[in-house]
Amino acid sequence: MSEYFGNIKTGAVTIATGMGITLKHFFNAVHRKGDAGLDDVDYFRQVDGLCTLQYPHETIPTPANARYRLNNDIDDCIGCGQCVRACPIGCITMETVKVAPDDLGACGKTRDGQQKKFWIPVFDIDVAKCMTCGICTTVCPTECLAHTPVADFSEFDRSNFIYHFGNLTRLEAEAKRRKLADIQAKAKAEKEKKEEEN
Amino acid sequence: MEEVKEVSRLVQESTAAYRIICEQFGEAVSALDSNDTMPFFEVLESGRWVEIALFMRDHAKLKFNYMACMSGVDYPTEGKVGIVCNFQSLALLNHKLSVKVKCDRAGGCIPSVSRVWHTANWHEREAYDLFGMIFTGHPELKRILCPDDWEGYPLRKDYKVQERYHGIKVPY
Amino acid sequence: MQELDTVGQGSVRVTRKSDKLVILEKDLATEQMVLAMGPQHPSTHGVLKLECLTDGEVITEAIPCLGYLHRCFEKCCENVDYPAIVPYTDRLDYLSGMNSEFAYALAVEKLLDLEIPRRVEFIRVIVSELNRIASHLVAIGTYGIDLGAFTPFLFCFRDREIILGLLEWASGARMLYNYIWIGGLAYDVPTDFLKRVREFVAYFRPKAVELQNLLTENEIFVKRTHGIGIMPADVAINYGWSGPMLRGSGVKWDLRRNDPYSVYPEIDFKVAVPDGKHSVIGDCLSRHLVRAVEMEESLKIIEQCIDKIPSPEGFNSRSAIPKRIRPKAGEVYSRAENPRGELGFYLESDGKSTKPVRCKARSSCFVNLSAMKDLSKGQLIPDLVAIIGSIDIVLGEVDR
Amino acid sequence: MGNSLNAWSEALIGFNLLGLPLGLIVIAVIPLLFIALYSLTYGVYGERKISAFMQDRLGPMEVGKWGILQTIADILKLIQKEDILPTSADRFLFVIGPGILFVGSFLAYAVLPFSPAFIGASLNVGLYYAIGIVALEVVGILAAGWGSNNKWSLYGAVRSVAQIVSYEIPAAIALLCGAMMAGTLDMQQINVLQSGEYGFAHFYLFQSPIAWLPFLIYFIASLAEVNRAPFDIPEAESELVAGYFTEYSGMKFAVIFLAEYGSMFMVSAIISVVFLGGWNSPLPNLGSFALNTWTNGPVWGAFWMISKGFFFIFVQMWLRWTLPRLRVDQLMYLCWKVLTPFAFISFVLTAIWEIYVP
Repeated sequence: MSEYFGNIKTGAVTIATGMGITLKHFFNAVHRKGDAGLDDVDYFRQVDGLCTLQYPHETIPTPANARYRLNNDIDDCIGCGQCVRACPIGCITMETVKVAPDDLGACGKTRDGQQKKFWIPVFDIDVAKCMTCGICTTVCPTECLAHTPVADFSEFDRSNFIYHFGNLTRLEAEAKRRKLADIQAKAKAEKEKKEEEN
Repeated sequence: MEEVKEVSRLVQESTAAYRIICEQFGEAVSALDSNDTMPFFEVLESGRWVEIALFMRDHAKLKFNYMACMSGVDYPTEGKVGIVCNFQSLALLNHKLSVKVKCDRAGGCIPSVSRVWHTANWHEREAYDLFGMIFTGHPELKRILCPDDWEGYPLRKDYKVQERYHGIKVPY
Repeated sequence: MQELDTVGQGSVRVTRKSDKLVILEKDLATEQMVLAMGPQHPSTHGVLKLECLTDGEVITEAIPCLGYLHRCFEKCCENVDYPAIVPYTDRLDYLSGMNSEFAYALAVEKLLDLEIPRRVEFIRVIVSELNRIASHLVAIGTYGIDLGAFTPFLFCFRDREIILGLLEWASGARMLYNYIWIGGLAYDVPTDFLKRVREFVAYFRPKAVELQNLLTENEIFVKRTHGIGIMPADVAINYGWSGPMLRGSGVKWDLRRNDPYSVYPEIDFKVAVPDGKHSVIGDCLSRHLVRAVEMEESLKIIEQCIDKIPSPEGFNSRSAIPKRIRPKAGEVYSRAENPRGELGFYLESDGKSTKPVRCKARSSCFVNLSAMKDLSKGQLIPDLVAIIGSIDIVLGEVDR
Repeated sequence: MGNSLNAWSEALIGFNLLGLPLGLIVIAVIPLLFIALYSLTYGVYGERKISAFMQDRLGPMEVGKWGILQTIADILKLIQKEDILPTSADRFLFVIGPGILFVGSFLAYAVLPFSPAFIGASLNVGLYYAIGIVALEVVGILAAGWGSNNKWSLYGAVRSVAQIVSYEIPAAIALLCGAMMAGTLDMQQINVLQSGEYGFAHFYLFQSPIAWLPFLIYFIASLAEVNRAPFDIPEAESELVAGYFTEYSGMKFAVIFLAEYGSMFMVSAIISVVFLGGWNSPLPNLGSFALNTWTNGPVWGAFWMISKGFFFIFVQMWLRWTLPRLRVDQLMYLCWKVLTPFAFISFVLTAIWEIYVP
């Protein structure tokens, strides 16, 4: 019998405690936690009150080192292809054309002064496949491939998720290829000629 | 320094445990591979595996009551598939030992120890699912992760994925 | 008084009245009903399917059907390099990615015999304990939902959100971190990180008390979980249970203590086991209480780690990472204490390739769930929900 | 006051247009409109906001200022939804189920005194009728659950029937205590008997030292009768997906929802009529501040009645967002082993109080 009344008593007391807690939160709803980022000094200043944000209008700031959308700065890319090999899921496709010797100037240099030796007609990243592991960015020698803190990049069409970073159009690439082939053929012919002469 | 001592203790304990098993079963088990990372022995007569398992679980100086893991492994060079079991005497003697049991790739059988350790039930189903060895005496040996009508055993080294599954293209 | 008993196959209900049998109901044919619970059911925590054979609301048998989230983790691992497996391990137990990475890194480091800088070890412990708290918050919160209490769930997620923010700050991602690398870390933690973690610990303590008052001590919650799904210790060990599940059955077994790795031997913490006063040992409530106490212990571990961590001067988080990871031929089975139990990795290397020959993840949920058939026998449907909730499964880890 | 009692409703009954008893229709439409409006505003939007604030969330914010128009958007969505009729369902029961449910919750509004001048039907057995008509909901739930031909629905329906039928006993006995104190079953009369210049002191809750017990018992039992948490086991979304309305969609679903909110207000109104003076102002006359007199009257009456009802609905929501759900057997334990004995005790004590204490 005492257990019976004890149960009723603990039931009533614990239910009242719980209701007290929810009521406290109900009245705390006049405060808002706000969208302070973790790097703000007073991140933990307001601990009570509403903690959600209205997403598109207010956002939690993403830290600068956040790894979300993959971006390639093609001006710095030397076309080494390490990222393609490193990617565990193969979401990067790359095609390169060797730069003809007289085009080296046109192809330019990277930011730290390294001569680029490849045209990159195709540098496609399928960000729908990308799992933002960041392995490609660690192998990149020029640090041109990087994850940006842009987290929200939804699309209506799946094909829009394939980001094209190539620095040549298809026609240009064809021209460069032909040019290279010509030069190579010429060089080969010259070499053969030389050999014949010898 | 401490790391090395720890590892050597592991090997010592495992060796001691192995000796007891070896005394009992002699020819049925291979010599202990006393490496630093995972000391193991192999059950050569796979037909006696359940007997060995029961002995390992119940012997007063072994008490391997806890099967931490059972992994199916493919050995294409030997033409075999097998299981690697990691045992520990949990909360009792705390020593560890690993056991390998192998069988032929084509239609090979390993006796099931799911009645010795309940946990082996699902591990064996998983090994069957992915490697295709038959566990004789298993209460319900059917696929667990793949669908029941899947073809082939995915974790074998020579596995070729099927083209279509119920009209769905498989390699996407 | 009247005495009821049943004759035959439940077809007639009779009562014995002073040596005379009186037929109460004829042709009372009862049939067992097969109830497919899941894969789309609110309380199977993902895509688990339970085939329940029910007699009224009583479950005669519940057979778990898995594989709806099978992503061939092990096959993937055989095709990528050792460091590239790390992001895949995040996706095993997606609620505690750090712990999974930690377990995997430990396994490969054991195979490579690597020496890890102390600061790396401490940071690893801090982030994985933070992740453990986050994971337990999800476990406790969703357990509340399973039992019908919605509010604690959102309180839990509010606090988990802060942890995810902290981990994002450190690693760059919120759930799938790829932070703990083989032999080191992707980056050192940000400058103010440890200070903010300390603030979080101070913030979280009163919130945990509030959660306890709101959910754990609630009489309805206690009544729903007390004495439900009891698992005796020896059966639990035989089933290969680990983590909070095993401790809930009263076995004082914690890999951080009993098979110590990293810097855990230097840290003082308590292995939580139920005392049997508030709950029956081995029931759902014990498992819940173990998780609640473990959060508190994790806070203590974090505090101690912040006190002991070496200074960042001259520290390079990638200094110990080998250029090319190609372990010598051999096998290793290494494990770590995950929020859900023992996460083990069995790795086999042939010594030639940079890819493992075999990489098996021994997932704790998979093993814990295998006892479902025994646990659910003769329980009511609401109790079945309570039991599934107390196992705290993550289907990503069960199906791999 | 006696003359003005039911004045509006009597006038409305006599209101004929072209031989049509338009007044009767108006009387029926008023509660219907009330249910619809209140469920839209307070029921849906209010519940969402209240639950959000209790859970540290913002709640609906997008549609209109502070999301006020959210329910309009919801209705538009519900209207557009396909009205799915499962092929294996029992068509008749499936369709009739929500209808019975709604009618069941709506019929009791006939005897609710909304103000000193308005009551749909001033029955002399009003309270008895109100208790009885609630039981009609069981039929609707059973029809919906059985007709859906879904195992979860069936579970929900069977649970619900067991629950509602059981909880009617403590609920009825608890109300009987109130009826005993009043000496009448006429809802309007019960209200009249609780009016007086000391405001709340005349309410039956404060009229006897044990009235809080039937009050509490009825409140708890009424939660179970309208399937609100912690007794929401017929719809228990974590166990039975959605219980008896798993298969419903579109407007049928909306009707079930409306019926739920309808009965929520109904039980809240009954408890405030029987124990808290219904349309009587709780404010006492303080000397020259005749607060009670100032705040009484037909319009004030409607205000007090509705705000008392809303207060109890708030408490229902508050409980819902605090507590876990009971199990079926615990629910029955609570009913038969706790509430029913205590209801009997309070019944006897009230009787003694009424007989021996003037």
